[in-house]
Amino acid sequence: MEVKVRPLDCWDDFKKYRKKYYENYLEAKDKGGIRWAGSAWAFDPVPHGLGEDVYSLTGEPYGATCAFFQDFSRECLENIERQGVARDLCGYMRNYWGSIVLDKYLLADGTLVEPFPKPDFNFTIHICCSHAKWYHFAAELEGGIPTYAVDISVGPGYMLDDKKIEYVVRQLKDAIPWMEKITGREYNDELLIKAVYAEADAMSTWAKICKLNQAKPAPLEEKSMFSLYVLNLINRGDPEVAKLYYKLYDEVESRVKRGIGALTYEQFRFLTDNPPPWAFLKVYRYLEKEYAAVSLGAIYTFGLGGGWIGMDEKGEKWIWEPAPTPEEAGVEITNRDEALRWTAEYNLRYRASWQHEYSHWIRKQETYQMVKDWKADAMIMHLNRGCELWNMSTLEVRDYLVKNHVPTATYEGNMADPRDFDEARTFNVIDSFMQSLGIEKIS
Amino acid sequence: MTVAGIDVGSKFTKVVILNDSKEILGYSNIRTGIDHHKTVEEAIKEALKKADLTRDDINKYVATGFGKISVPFADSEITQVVAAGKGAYFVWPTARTVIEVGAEESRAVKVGEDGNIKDFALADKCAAGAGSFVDAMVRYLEVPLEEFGRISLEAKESVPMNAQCVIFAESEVVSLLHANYPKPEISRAIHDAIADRVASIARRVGIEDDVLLIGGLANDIGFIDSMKRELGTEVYVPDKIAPELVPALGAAIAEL
Amino acid sequence: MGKDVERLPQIKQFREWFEKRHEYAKEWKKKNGGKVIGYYCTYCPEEIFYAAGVLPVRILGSHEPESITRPYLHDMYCPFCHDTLAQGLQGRYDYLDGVMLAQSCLHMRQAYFSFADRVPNIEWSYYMPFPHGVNNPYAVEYTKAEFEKFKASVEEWTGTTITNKELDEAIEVYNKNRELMMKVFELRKAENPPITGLHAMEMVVSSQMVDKREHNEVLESFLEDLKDVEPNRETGTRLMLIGSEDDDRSFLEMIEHGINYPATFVYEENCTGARYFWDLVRPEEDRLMALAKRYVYRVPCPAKDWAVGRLFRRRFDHIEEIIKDYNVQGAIIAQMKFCDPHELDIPSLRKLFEQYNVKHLTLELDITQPIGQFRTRVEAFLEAMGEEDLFF
Amino acid sequence: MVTIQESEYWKWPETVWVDESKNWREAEVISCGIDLGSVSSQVVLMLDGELYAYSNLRTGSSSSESVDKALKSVLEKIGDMKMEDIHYIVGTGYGRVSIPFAHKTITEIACHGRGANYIYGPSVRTVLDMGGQDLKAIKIDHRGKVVNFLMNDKCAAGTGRGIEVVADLLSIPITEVGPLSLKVYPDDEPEPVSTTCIVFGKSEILGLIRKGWPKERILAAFFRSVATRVVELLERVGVEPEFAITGGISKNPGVVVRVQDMLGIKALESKYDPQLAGAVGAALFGRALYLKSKK
Repeated sequence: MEVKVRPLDCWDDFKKYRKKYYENYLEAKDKGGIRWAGSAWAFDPVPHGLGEDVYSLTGEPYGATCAFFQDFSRECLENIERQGVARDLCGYMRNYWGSIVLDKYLLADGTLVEPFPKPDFNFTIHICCSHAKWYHFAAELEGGIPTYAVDISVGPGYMLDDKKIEYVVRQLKDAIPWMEKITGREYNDELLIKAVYAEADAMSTWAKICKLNQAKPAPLEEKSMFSLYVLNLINRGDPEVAKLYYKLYDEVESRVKRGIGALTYEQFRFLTDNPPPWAFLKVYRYLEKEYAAVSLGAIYTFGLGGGWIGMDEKGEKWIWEPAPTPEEAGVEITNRDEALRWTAEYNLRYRASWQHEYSHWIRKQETYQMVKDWKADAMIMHLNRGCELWNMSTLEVRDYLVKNHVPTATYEGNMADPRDFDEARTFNVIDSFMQSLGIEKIS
Repeated sequence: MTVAGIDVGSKFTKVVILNDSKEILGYSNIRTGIDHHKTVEEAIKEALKKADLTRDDINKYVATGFGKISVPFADSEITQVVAAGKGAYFVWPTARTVIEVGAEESRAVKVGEDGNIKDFALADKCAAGAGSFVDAMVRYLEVPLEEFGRISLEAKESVPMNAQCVIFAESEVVSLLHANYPKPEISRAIHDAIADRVASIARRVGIEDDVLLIGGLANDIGFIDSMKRELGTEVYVPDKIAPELVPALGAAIAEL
Repeated sequence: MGKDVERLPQIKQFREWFEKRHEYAKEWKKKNGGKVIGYYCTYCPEEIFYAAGVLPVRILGSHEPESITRPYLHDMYCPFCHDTLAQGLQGRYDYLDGVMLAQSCLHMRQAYFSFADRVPNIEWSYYMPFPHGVNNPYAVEYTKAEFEKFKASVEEWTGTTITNKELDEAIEVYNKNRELMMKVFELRKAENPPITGLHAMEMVVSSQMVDKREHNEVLESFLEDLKDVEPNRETGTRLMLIGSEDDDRSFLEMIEHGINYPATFVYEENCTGARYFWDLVRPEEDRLMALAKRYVYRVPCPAKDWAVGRLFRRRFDHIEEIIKDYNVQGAIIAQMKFCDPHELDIPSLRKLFEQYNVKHLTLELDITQPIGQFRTRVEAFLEAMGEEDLFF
Repeated sequence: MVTIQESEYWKWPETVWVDESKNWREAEVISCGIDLGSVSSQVVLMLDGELYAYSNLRTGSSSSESVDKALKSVLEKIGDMKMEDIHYIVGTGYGRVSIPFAHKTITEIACHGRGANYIYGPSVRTVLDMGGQDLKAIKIDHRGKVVNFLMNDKCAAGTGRGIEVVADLLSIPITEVGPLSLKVYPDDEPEPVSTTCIVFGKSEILGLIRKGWPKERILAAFFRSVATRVVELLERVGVEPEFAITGGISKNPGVVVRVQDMLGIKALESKYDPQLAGAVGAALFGRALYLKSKK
């Protein structure tokens, strides 16, 4: 069937926001503001309490931007390897370090600026084997930037208890005086509370948007989602971000009502799992053009930026329903303790990407349920050499999907190291997969 | 109708000519030169000669293999996976697990009782180059290829070797040579290492009898022996036709 | 008349336990009728199992090439997790009743889950959340809370209740084992250490395989006999081994016996060596708190060693002490292929060594070791430290 | 069944040489260095630390035979010298363990360091040696003693062999691949093929052949990646002038030129064959060891 298509109206708003984000970090000092760097998973609302002129640089999205601009990426990777850094480490991290060593800073549009703007402090979390050590080494490369990492490795949401939440909250509490000391600023709890509300709104709204993509035809395809979900990874504590997601929700909802799709012709619906090889998004374009195949999303794009109910309390079934915001939960946040407690619990419990690394089973359920709920015909997995965490369990999941009659293909690559990607081999996988399923090329 | 299946591989180009009743009229297998188009022409010419046919007798051409784009006049193209599956199903209908080992690429295809492809796996980055690894090793050992397979059967012990990377395995072979290990042991070590790596691809789709081995390396009795040991099950090789011709055959069948 | 260490019965015993670990466990089961648990990471509080009458044994690899794990674990995960899972899938651990992991790196994590799911004889498995942030002040309390749940679960599984008395005994046995092995290590500070790194590895790894009571007995007589051991080999360069699971005999043999130049390991900073046993449990009224402190405060695995507030690595402080105490001249960094936590420390670690003028060589370990290439690297490494008189 | 190995493009010429102007009978110490590599074997004879004769042959499948052959060919060329006339023999290289009559073995790292010092003079501080299997970056002092060295990690193994592989792939004699690759250098230099792994790089090269790239462009892309890998290793060990390249690779302008330009340093040149560095170093150590034993 022919499908009506039209570009997203709020596309430019998202592009603009992201562009400004990287500029703000660069120019922060001219305005007497504060810079901090950390993982996209760091508790972003917390530094917001230092003032309204506090600007962050989150490492993974920055690494992805580097990777997208292949030539700069190669330069980063080769330079950091010359420092004796191993090749198989996190791809984002190596781009980030390389950028520091080259003393070049990359803006969203690919413009390079010198020098690399140093943060006043690093504030991150530790959940995979790299996060805290990433910023530990970055701090050493930058000559000793104060660094604080919050250990959040307390297990999946459905197994949370007060002791575990307390463990995280207490680390967050200590972080505040630590930040005050470094920045010489007085911490403002009102700003923290505002940011905590904003975070939940933004993440739960993104989840609602993702759900709209269950419609046939799918109103969004994953390639554009990459530019949309990212705001939740760079500055979700900013109420502006939540507002943009409301706007996007309304537009996507109306697209669904009017049967507007992402592709002119939707022959095949598939899901992915890992971060994509950023330098080779042509993989998605190829599937669209040659096979009218739409990528509906991934536990990556959905799970990273979204708040979801996730595993049921028995740990048997994954529930792809948006997580409640404070209002929806009937909670009122009035002080620092409540705010920290909320953001800790919300993230630990509902951030999908923090759940599936505590067992193959969770990731199997999460993925399988997504295939069902989004009415996908198949799964195309990226065996991502660039990320131990995201690539964990992938082959077990593949085995599980195949046994449950979900056609599954895998291709090898690296989200942020172009040297690990073999184009010919990848397209060969895709063609073989489609042919074996009897899906004809449309061109 | 007469169909020619053309498999342009990285090392060899094969052609198989079939008629409606799926009888093989002719075939060829020549080294792939730098000029793929020229190679393809030669391969077709040779196959036609064997079949005692001319170009005009061919109704359809089907291309497969890594260089399939070098067959501009092909009526259709199919991937190696489908070619291997179809070819294998024809020469060995009870084959459920088809393992193809070529010079650069190895793949495993799960074929259903209906001949449809149920699942497949291609070599990961680090598992590539099995076939050409053998060439290099034959050069080091200075034994003819036929010998190379046979002597591995005479090995008394198996020397464990890094099985994940051909290049690294190669360095180890050199070390073994210099440590004056007997050639049979070294040959066995090499075959085991390749079998180990190829098996790791095959296991991804699951080992289900019959296991059929195709592609150039299926001519190497040392390799077949190692595969049997590695998989702990019988491993078959096509009897009707040379194992490296199966994908070209599969390509031809696709149009019949 | 001095004794030859190689001839000591205890060395033979350690080696036998090391080689016949599975036979031992099966025998132990027959004798005691108890359960045997396999654990994955040295953060497992073995004392709790021991107190419940369960024999905890460390799951390690066999260093043989394998392909059976490849459908479940991608190639980019470390040789150790492939090798250990392969042991389970091949039925080598068919006597285990359960498997346990104290939260560790991602590699071990997924090997553990595949092991628990796919090894048929596993009736009980336990994934214990364990803090990565062992350098933050709240880790101990969190750990203690997890130990409580863990203890309860073990009690439920074994149908026993673990009393304080039993915990105290277990702690005593384990502390004793730690103390004795520290004493043995103490002797390696000598100009001519009585034992090699290979001996030390077999001693420590065997302690992870057998009933610690038996191991303690052997250790005690071992310490006695070591008094009159006369080192009959040239010590040569004093080496420190930095690594993780370094239980590949061929690797240690190659370095200590297969090179043109003498060299001896005097300390192993890894989890088949010192990192496993180095710190003691300091008894206190709350037993689980005492245990929690030991496991949180022990010399950390690189996976758990990172900055909180100020930039430091606790493991590095320990390494500095060892360099001084053991008069370390060279360091072999045995880098498990794909092990990110270790790789993440290496650039800074190299700086540390250079600061102390300790020469260092990095070797990347796989399931099997390319002895040929390694020999060249190690030999050149040792050559560069000596042979002065050949230059005139 | 088809025979795969008919092309021999990877083969390179062998040489045997004697300095007729010297009389070995006048020498106080006759030392011999044997570098038994994975691809080639060199035997060097020195008279009181001065180069006298050498052979440079391909290594066969039996290292002991290869050594005998290499040694015999030198002695035959000299004519009247016998094994017994040699005072001290040092073995080095991959196969050093299998040279029965060597008095001592020393690694190729130490030998290349020492040899580079002789071939290029005492100003050499950084030596690059690329063998069939291994890449070595060696830092030496004014005496040619190794101060520090680095060898390639697993994923960059077989770089040297890779050149043979590519020569075969393109059916071009190994001695010509380098010069040919420079035809497009530097102006038309394409992106390098995979700088990590030669297996990976090879599959990329096959892709380029399929795309119909001209040989010189393919070779340029390949040598670019080799050079990148080499430079990475050199920078990790820290390049300090003077800089010299030993081993077979020094004869390949495709690598040498690119490495020099990327480093911004020119490699030293010498009247001697740099492929002999290992054996020369071994022979020099042989002399030292002999004199030491006499003390």
